[in-house]
Amino acid sequence: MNGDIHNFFNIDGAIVSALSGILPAWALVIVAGLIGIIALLVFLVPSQLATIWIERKLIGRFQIRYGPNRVGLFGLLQPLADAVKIVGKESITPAGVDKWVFWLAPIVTFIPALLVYAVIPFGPNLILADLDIGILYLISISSLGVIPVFMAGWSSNNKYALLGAMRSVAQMVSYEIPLVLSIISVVMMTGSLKIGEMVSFQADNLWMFLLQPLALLIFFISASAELNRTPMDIVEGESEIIAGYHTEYSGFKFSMFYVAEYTNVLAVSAILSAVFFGGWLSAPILDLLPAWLWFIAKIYFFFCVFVWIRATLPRMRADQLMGLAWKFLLPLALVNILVTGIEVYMNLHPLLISFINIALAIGLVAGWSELIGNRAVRNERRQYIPVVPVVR
Amino acid sequence: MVAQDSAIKTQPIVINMGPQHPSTHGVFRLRLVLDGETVIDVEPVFGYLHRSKEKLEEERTYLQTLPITDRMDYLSSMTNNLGCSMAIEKLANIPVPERAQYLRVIMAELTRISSHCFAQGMQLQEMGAWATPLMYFIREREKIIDLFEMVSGARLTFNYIRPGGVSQDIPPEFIPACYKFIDEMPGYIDEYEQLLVQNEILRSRTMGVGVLPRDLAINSGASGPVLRASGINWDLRKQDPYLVYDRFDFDVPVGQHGDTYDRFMVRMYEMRESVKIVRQALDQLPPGPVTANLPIVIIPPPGDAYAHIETARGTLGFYMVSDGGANPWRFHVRAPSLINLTALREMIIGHKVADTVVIFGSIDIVLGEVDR
Amino acid sequence: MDTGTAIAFYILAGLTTISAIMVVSLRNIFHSVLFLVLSFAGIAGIYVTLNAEFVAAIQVLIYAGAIVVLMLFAMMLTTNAMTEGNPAGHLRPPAMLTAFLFFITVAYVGVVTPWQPRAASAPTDFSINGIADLLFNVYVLPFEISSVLLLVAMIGAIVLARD
Amino acid sequence: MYGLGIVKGMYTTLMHLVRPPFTRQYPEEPVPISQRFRGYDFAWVEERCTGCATCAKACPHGVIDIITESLGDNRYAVERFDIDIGLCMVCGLCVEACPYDALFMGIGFELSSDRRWDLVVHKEDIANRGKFSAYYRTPLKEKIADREEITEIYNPSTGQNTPHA
Amino acid sequence: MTKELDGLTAAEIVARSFPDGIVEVLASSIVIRTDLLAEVARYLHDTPGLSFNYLEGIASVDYIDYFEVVYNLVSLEENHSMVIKVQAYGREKPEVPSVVSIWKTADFQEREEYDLMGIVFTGHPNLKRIMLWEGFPGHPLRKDFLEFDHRNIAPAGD
Amino acid sequence: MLEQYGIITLLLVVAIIFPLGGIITSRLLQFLGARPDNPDPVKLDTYECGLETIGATWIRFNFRYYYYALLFVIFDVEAAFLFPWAVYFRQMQLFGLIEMAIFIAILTIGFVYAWKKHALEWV
Repeated sequence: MNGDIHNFFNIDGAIVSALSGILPAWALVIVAGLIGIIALLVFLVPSQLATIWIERKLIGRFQIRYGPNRVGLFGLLQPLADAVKIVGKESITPAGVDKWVFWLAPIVTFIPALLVYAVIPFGPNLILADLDIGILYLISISSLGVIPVFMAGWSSNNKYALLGAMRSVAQMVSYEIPLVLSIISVVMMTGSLKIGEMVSFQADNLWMFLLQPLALLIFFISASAELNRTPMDIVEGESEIIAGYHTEYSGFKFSMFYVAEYTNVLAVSAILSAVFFGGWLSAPILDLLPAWLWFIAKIYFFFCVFVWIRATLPRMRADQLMGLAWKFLLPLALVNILVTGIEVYMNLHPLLISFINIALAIGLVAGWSELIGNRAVRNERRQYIPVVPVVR
Repeated sequence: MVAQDSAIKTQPIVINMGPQHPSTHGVFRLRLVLDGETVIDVEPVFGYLHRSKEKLEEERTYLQTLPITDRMDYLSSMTNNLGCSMAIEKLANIPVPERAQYLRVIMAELTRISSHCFAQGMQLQEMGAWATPLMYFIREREKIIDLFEMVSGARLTFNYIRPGGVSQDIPPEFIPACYKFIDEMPGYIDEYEQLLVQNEILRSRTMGVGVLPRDLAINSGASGPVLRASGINWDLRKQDPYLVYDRFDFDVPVGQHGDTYDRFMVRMYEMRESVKIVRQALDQLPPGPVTANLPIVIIPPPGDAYAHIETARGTLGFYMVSDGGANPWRFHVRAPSLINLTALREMIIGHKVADTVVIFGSIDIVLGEVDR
Repeated sequence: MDTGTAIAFYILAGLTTISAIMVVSLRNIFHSVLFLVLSFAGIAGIYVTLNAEFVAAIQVLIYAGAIVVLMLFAMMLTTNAMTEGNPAGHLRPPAMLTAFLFFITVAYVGVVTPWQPRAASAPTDFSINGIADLLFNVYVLPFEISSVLLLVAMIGAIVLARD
Repeated sequence: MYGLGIVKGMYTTLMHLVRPPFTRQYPEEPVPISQRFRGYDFAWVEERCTGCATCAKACPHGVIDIITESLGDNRYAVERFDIDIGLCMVCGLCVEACPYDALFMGIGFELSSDRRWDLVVHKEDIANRGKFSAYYRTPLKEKIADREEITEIYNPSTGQNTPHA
Repeated sequence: MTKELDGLTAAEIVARSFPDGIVEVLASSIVIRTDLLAEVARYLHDTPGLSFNYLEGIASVDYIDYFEVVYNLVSLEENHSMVIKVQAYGREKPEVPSVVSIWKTADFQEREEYDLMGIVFTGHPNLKRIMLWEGFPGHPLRKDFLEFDHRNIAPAGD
Repeated sequence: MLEQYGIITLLLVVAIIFPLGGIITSRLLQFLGARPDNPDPVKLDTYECGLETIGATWIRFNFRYYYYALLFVIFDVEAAFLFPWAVYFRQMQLFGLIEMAIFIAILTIGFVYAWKKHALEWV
């Protein structure tokens, strides 16, 4: 296990082994870690700019307009220009705020966003810290994400910000449970919490989205709720509560929330592709590209899916969102755990499990939503012809 | 100090939604009192855009009042011109040539489509759909505005319909362009319905939300789609036909529940009906003059007149009093946007903050008309 | 315990202690809650130094994640305590007395206890499998009873808060 | 089943992704402008203008400022002809009112300025620009032709229509 | 087609219950006694066959000598309409009974007329300015309201 | 294993330095004059749609928010039990399955109770 550090990256391994005679052991850890972190930042920082550009451009094209196209070719330099602009913006700290918390919140918001990347495997052994508790670490760290949001919302001394913060806590509280439970059913199949081993499991068997379609659905919905993106962006629903928890933020401090949001989206895309879509595994035939490129390609694909959803759907209401989590996702996740337990216990063939689970997912989603959903919302076909003539 | 208020009571939180708020259609203010997220009281406050239009009109000649009516309901200025012109015609007994009446119908119905397009788009925007439906709807609205620019030369404040007819005849290229538009439009409406109408999020956000009961709708003077969504078959184009509306075959969509979804759908169907009317009017368009021969300054005899029309927002009425001079003595506007707000309080109370903007958007007001 | 771990332990222990002192000494409840998060995180770090990473993760998940949320909501139920701190009341003398007695007890236990690591009986397997083995094979009944405890907590909360 | 409506909506937006953009790249890509467009780009024909100030009277906001000098023989020289396009609301009533076809509105609209007083155009700015407005008016001849067809004419004193002689 | 009841018909209808309630019969409207407005309105609203359940609009006119408030009533059931007017004398505090209890729609419209024309609707539950702010000097739609000095007007408070 | 946590600590340090460095850079730009800083009372006002705030912001909220936190804590604890179970489940076979089924069933009773008592409705 300790050997993982030394070969998580070939160059890294080479440097570390070259230095191993010179430096003490703890310094080696720091060198290895720093190289890994730099590699991670080399991926993350350009990805920030790229995702912002992709989101704006893609949403523009969904809305049959051009999107950014002024700065640079196809507007490629637009995020850079935005970054330069936002650093030069005046930073306003309103009079009534709780200054310390107000300043700390944008810094703290970055910590969970970045820390989750420690356990994401970008390739076989291409992982910063291959923890035994992999996915549990990830969930624990991401559960901290609510604290900076509440810090920002509470310290702003602004009613919209406070409402946004309250909503954020409630939403995170509601969606964390189905998220965790959906992951548990995956863990039951793989028998390990390590994300790397989950990917290896998918290499031996089917990809997880075929084995656990219901878990995928629950995870996808819960994760996009945790990300506060449409249709679940009640935390910053601009038509209701202005900008939610970051209403009072401006300049660079505001941009930290923005950056953290995109970092989180990428992280969730990464988890989605690692846990459910085979991580670094290539699609069956196309085996030419290196593993990490496959993984990054999958991350970007899921990012585009998030953009697509954002471009299409209206926002849900806070109580409907909570209802979805507690009344729909949570029972389904519990059922899924039981069914998966029985399947694993009976040691069924993966293909059979996949078949059963897909059928079960469709049946459960359809049946349960019909059972608890508002039937009028789903089925009512209203007539819009003059039924009652008012005038004689 | 200790334990004197140990009972866990909620303190109401007072929130201003507006005047500077992303979803208030201008500068409108809702003073909400919240318990958690539930609205327990609401008070609409407006007047931020008050420009004293009624006073301005009193100082202008009858012809000069028209450009000012353009700026009341700036999303449907053609119908404002129409209502004002009809009141002046009634006051001064001015005949309107038949071709002008048909042109007025075409313009009024195109205005209805464009206004509804904007209303629907903004409604979705307020539901948080991130501008995509808005962009789709604005695409159609722009096509109508192009048509209007073709006839009147302006894109927002048209000043086209005048007392005695319209300001000028349509250019020859208008008719094919308009036919092209009304041929395309039903397809686009289908597209919107595919995008929106069966969307579960939209349905659950709107169904049963902001119910305006039938009796309250009548009693609070609601008009237009708001009234019809509450199940009242009252459309001035049918019940009190002005212009040549009685010559066209069209239906008036009427809802049954009076909730936000019905208001949304009534507008959706009205767009289809308007397309039908425009097509019939274009087919029947007679030749002839488009304006009555009028002196430069219209001087009606003393008296008063009230004319009302059905605009996209409801019953727009103009009450004019003449003292026999060149300027109106009194120029009163019955603004549908203002009066539809009367029942807003009853519609909002008990719903969530997020519903507030949706209900408010479903009334579809234009602040230029509320405040005048 | 090697030097690096020892350094980490002392840093974390200091962080935890200082945060804990701040939690009780600050007048603003929200600041206290934030230091509580820090304190929990420090404890999680100490667990890590003890090779108990599963417990550390649970510490973060349950305490820093869930309990703090409970604290936040509880905080939102208070009013002016948020900015002005708790008002002094007639419960102060008994509270001080209780705290003093508790301190005496803890101090006594601390002084009397022979601080020798009892390596023989301490659990050595901190991995998830080890914990699971203990939890689901050895301590089955307490595990099941804990679910009853949770059930009682849930129903009790609902019953209490509804009135 | 729940979710089908959402799927339909997602399909609709996906189909829009491959459509060409609807918006125009304004400064590079010229916007098609109707021939009747009423812009701020006024044009004024000095020879035709008699200084009667009908346009100034027709303007609802009174943005036209005319000062004339008598030349005798019932003729006037226009000394000053200022239009404050900062206040103008482009209703076009002045152009319609002009009995001599001396004032026009052009299709130009890119006339922004940093200072309010730069928005007042003087007669030198708009006189004899050579490009007459596109603002459509029935030519005078057609008007007369129209009038012959009219059988009734409105009589403001009685408020009734009387047969046209 | 909405049947517009002319002055004579309207007078006949009102006179059935209020023989002395009519002040003047005009071509297309009637002027009724101001103090009887609420009763007449209630009668017009409630009587089957009339059921003027829809108050389309309230307008007020300043005739220098007196103020006139014009009510445009429509019956959505019978599809007929009628115009009644009341007159209020006195420039200081012209008073007209409020009809909010009969038609809720009168709420904002009466407030608007109060704000801009200065007619006091007695019995209105919430008669305060609607377009302008409290403390605005005068009522701008009155004919004697000519000019005001912007500098003397207090900025809009909450 | 601790080495990996050392790396995570490094990452934590980077995660703090990154935004802090940005804010400090932005601050430095202000001293260099590249970033404006013109505070005035109106600009520093709390945003309340252009009006002054009515009443206090930090007030007592509806207590029903508290249910959510309580339910969340309980289900989070359940999830914490589920993790070791899910990993160890294969070794325990049927016994483990039944064990957890009972555990979940008992909690489901509470969940159903909460549902029936409308504790899951958001206000």
